[in-house]
Amino acid sequence: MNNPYFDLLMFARGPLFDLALLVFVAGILIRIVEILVLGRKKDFSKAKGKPVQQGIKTIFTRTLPRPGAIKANPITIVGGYVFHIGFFIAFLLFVPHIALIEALTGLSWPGVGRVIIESATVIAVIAGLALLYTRWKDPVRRKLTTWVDYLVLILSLLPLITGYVAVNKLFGDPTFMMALHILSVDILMIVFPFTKLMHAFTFAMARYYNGSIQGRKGAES
Amino acid sequence: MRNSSNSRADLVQLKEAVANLPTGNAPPILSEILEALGRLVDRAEPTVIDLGAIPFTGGDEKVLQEVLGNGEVNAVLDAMGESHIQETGIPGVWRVDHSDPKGEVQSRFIEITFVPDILKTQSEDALRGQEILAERLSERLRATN
Amino acid sequence: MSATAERGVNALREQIDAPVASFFSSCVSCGLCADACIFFQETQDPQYTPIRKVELLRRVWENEYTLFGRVKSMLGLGNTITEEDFTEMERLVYDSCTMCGRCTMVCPVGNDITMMIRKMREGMSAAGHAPVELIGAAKRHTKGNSPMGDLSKAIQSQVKHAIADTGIDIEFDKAGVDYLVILSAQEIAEYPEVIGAMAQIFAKAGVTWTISSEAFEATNVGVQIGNRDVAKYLVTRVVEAAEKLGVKKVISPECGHAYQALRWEGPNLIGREYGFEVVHIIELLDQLRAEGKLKTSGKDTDKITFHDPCQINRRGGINKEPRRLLNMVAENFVETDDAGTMNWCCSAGGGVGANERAGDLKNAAFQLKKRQFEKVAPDKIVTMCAFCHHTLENALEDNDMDIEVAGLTEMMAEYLDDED
Amino acid sequence: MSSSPLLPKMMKAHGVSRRSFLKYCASLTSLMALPPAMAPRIAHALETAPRPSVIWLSFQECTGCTEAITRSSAPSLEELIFDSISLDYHHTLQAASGYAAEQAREEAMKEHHGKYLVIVDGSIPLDEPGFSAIAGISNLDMLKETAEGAAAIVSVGTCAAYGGLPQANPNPTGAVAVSDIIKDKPIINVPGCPPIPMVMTAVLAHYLTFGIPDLDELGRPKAFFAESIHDRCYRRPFYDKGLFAESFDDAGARAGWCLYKLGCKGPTTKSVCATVKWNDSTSFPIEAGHGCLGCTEPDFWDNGGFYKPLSAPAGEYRRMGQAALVAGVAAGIGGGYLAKKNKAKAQADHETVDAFTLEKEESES
Repeated sequence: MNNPYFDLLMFARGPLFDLALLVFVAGILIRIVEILVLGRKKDFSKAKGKPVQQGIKTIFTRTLPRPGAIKANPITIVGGYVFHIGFFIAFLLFVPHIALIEALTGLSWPGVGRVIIESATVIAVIAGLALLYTRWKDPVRRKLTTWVDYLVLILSLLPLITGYVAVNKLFGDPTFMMALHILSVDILMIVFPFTKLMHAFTFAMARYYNGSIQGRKGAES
Repeated sequence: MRNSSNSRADLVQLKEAVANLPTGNAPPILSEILEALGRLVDRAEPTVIDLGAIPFTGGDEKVLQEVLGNGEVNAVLDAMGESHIQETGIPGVWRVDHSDPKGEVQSRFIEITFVPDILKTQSEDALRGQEILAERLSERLRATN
Repeated sequence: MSATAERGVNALREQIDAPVASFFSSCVSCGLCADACIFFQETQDPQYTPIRKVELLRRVWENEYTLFGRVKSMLGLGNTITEEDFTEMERLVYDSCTMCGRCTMVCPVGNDITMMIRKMREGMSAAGHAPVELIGAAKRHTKGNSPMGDLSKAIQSQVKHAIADTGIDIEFDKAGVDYLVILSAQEIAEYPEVIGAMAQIFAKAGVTWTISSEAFEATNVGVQIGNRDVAKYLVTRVVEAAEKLGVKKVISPECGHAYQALRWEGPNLIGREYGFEVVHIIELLDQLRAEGKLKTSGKDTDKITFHDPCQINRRGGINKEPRRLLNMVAENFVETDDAGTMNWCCSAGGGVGANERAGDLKNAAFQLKKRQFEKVAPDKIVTMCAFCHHTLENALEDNDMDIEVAGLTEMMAEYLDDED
Repeated sequence: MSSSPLLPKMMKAHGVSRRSFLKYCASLTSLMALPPAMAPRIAHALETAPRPSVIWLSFQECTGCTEAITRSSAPSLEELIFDSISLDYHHTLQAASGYAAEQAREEAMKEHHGKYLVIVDGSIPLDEPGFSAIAGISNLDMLKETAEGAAAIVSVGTCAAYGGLPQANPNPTGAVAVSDIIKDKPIINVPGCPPIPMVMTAVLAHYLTFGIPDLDELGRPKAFFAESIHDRCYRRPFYDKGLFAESFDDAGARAGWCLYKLGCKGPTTKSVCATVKWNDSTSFPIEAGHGCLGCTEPDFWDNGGFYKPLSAPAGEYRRMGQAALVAGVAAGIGGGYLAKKNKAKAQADHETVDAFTLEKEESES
């Protein structure tokens, strides 16, 4: 006799994860290397500021919004922050996840307790739903948003929701929910290189270029 | 090592503190006991409540103890591990706690009855008692002869 | 040889590099750039969301510069660009963008959207979709020596006036001097006082300078229109004149896009470093101030505020200099909201001012400035770009607002210390 | 052959008082989450169960399940209960052997046709009958034959319930579970390697008193297999606090921290090990410092390694990851090269424009 839920879990942890890892890693590298190989022309203008330093600085400083920006777009900015922070707390500080990363890379760090993880998860999901709402309701975002954007946002929320349900045994068979959780992660990894999820990696390049362009002129960035 | 044992102690304390938080299950149990007492008085109908069937922590136990108090009878059974059978300060309401030979609590009950069955000598055991006593007497007789 | 969609697409193709690729890879369509845009702010029309204005560039990038996009195109899922697409984008790219650069500052992933608009205009202009007024200006500038046509006679007479007014001699084409002064057409035609102002300040400071009779005009409609061939042609005139005279430095005038064209784009347009340095007039004045060579006496008691030209502050890095200078001569200097790096555009930069079709949008955009000025209620607005100066003056008048507008250089000259 | 109840006699012989038995039944009732009033009924059912009511078949097994029940030096009540109801046919325990033993089985089957309970431990090899046979009868035949007249079957241990260790990859004997063969009888699975003795007794008691208990989708009595070990683990507070042992001998391990990272399968394993425990409630594997292996779940041998964290990938991820690194960089360089070529071509195709060629040609009208 087989436990179909366990079989699904093993499929999600086994062959499907392998495939997802292949697509995820190779896809991301393709996208990044392709940009780097393209390169840019040497700038002949005489630099006034320090382009390289400011480029690197901007990678970090652009994390904070300009004063007043929050008032104009509270849901997008606050929701965006909370979603990202919550997502990364749940992803990177939950010990079973650390164990996964350790298995993949050999890197490991201490985790935090369940109260923090679960609060972060709940808050991130609420923030994600708020982002979804504003995408749907706000005319600016609605006009910019493609169906893939909606899909990607929903796919990003699924691991949080399924993970929470599985760990807390809210409903369904916990093994099945765990299988769904890993399945949702596999799917997220597979779509990652083909969608705007790539910003998770390319944002640093974009901010660097922005900072270095402005920095050359001695302008703020 | 010191740190980890400190944190261990902290955690054990924490664990106990959390484990002993009252769940709020004591008051409904108490009203159930009152009702059961009514049945015992009216129809001599006993009731057994299994405290293992619901979440019931040390905190809940404390509430129960505060309300019920201690009564007149306190018996210890030695039957494959100890059992404590105690009449509470409310006559007709008994605590029956079974432990295994290692002393781990196996089951906890509240019995609303005149006397818990487990206290009574079972007829099978009495029969065996009769046999044993007879044997001992005859042995004694043999020895004196 | 004429403009075609194909030529436009090819021009877009030429513009894509690693920064562009990283920008498009990073955009999450958050829409935060919308609120940074003066046109969106004043119309609340989502079509003016900045990132939407570079959609064609994005399509070329996706179709031709990504492996996955290539596969998509091969499967027939690519999104090719047609003549209609260019037509549709024209008003977004030219009428509703002053290339002010505010969107570049707020993008959370750091996309330089303004730079991509500049690139977008390469494609638009090559496809024949630049506004006719800008094309006209380009023609006049190519044939003559300024976007207003031939200003040779005008400059001669304005310099003569300045000499007469100040009693200081100004020589054309004088070799061996340190600085070459270049003006904007707007200054020559509308605000010639700046010539005398510079003459007085430089005389006091002991700065040696001249004006080229061949290349005395610094604006570059090629940069506004977004055509590097035209821009290169125009900037080459200045570079050649400056190198011929052998000056150490060229002074970029109080003009926003001229500063961009001359200092930052120019070397890349001609593909080499200059044999001279470019400084903005305000940078130079602040340097003279620091060296003690620019001294003033007395202060203007009017309530004065300062308007930051986008291309000089936000996209040019000159922020503190004008404020240090202004504080020397203004007793009652008050900043508007968002002043400095995040100042709002005068409403007509980036070629919008010349574009008649964009008139309504421009007026709408100015309402934001109007509210800001009303809040501060200044007697005088000082700026360091002749085109901002011109735009504000006209817009204030159109809106029945009685506020004087002045150039910073003139203002400094007015309070120049007379003692030796 | 007598079918009079044996348990009271055996209790008497071993000096176990009926009071002890009642106490045991009370705890058993509580364990099964049955109403406390049921305790006397259970006691009565166990005491009066006719013998032989049970035929115990052992197939591809290690005797661990039998061992678990009879492990203690002092006779436990579980042992007495099992002995009293199932001794008639049990290879390991019965006194008779050879033909006499088989005869006992056949007689019991005939006499109690349709009423007896079959307990099976061990899996059944399908590849070759000779892999496991008793008295010349293959396990398959014996199971089919015995099951035919059974009222119900209890598959004791993970081997009988789900195939267990014999079925582990590559399953050399073609081992299957009882439920893979018998489809027309109620089957109660009591998995575990071995199952907890008290759980076995409780299931038996429930069967004798009330019939087949409520089963989950894997045929396990819900009373004992509804919650995961993780849910009731005494180390759970450490999991919740994020404190994990990194190796079996580190300070964390000594401090009793969670064993998740050392491969504990508690979160996906349903059983009452953490509450009922083993060896007269002395301990259970996690309390002894080792993670749960997940022995009450199907395929537990093949579910990704005993010492790998549950969250770690279970497949060929290392090779895949390395391949992805190489392929990604190579394809990225290729893609970048194509992009550069595209740009170079565009630059070569560039038509130099001047102010007079910025307009479209007047369309001929």
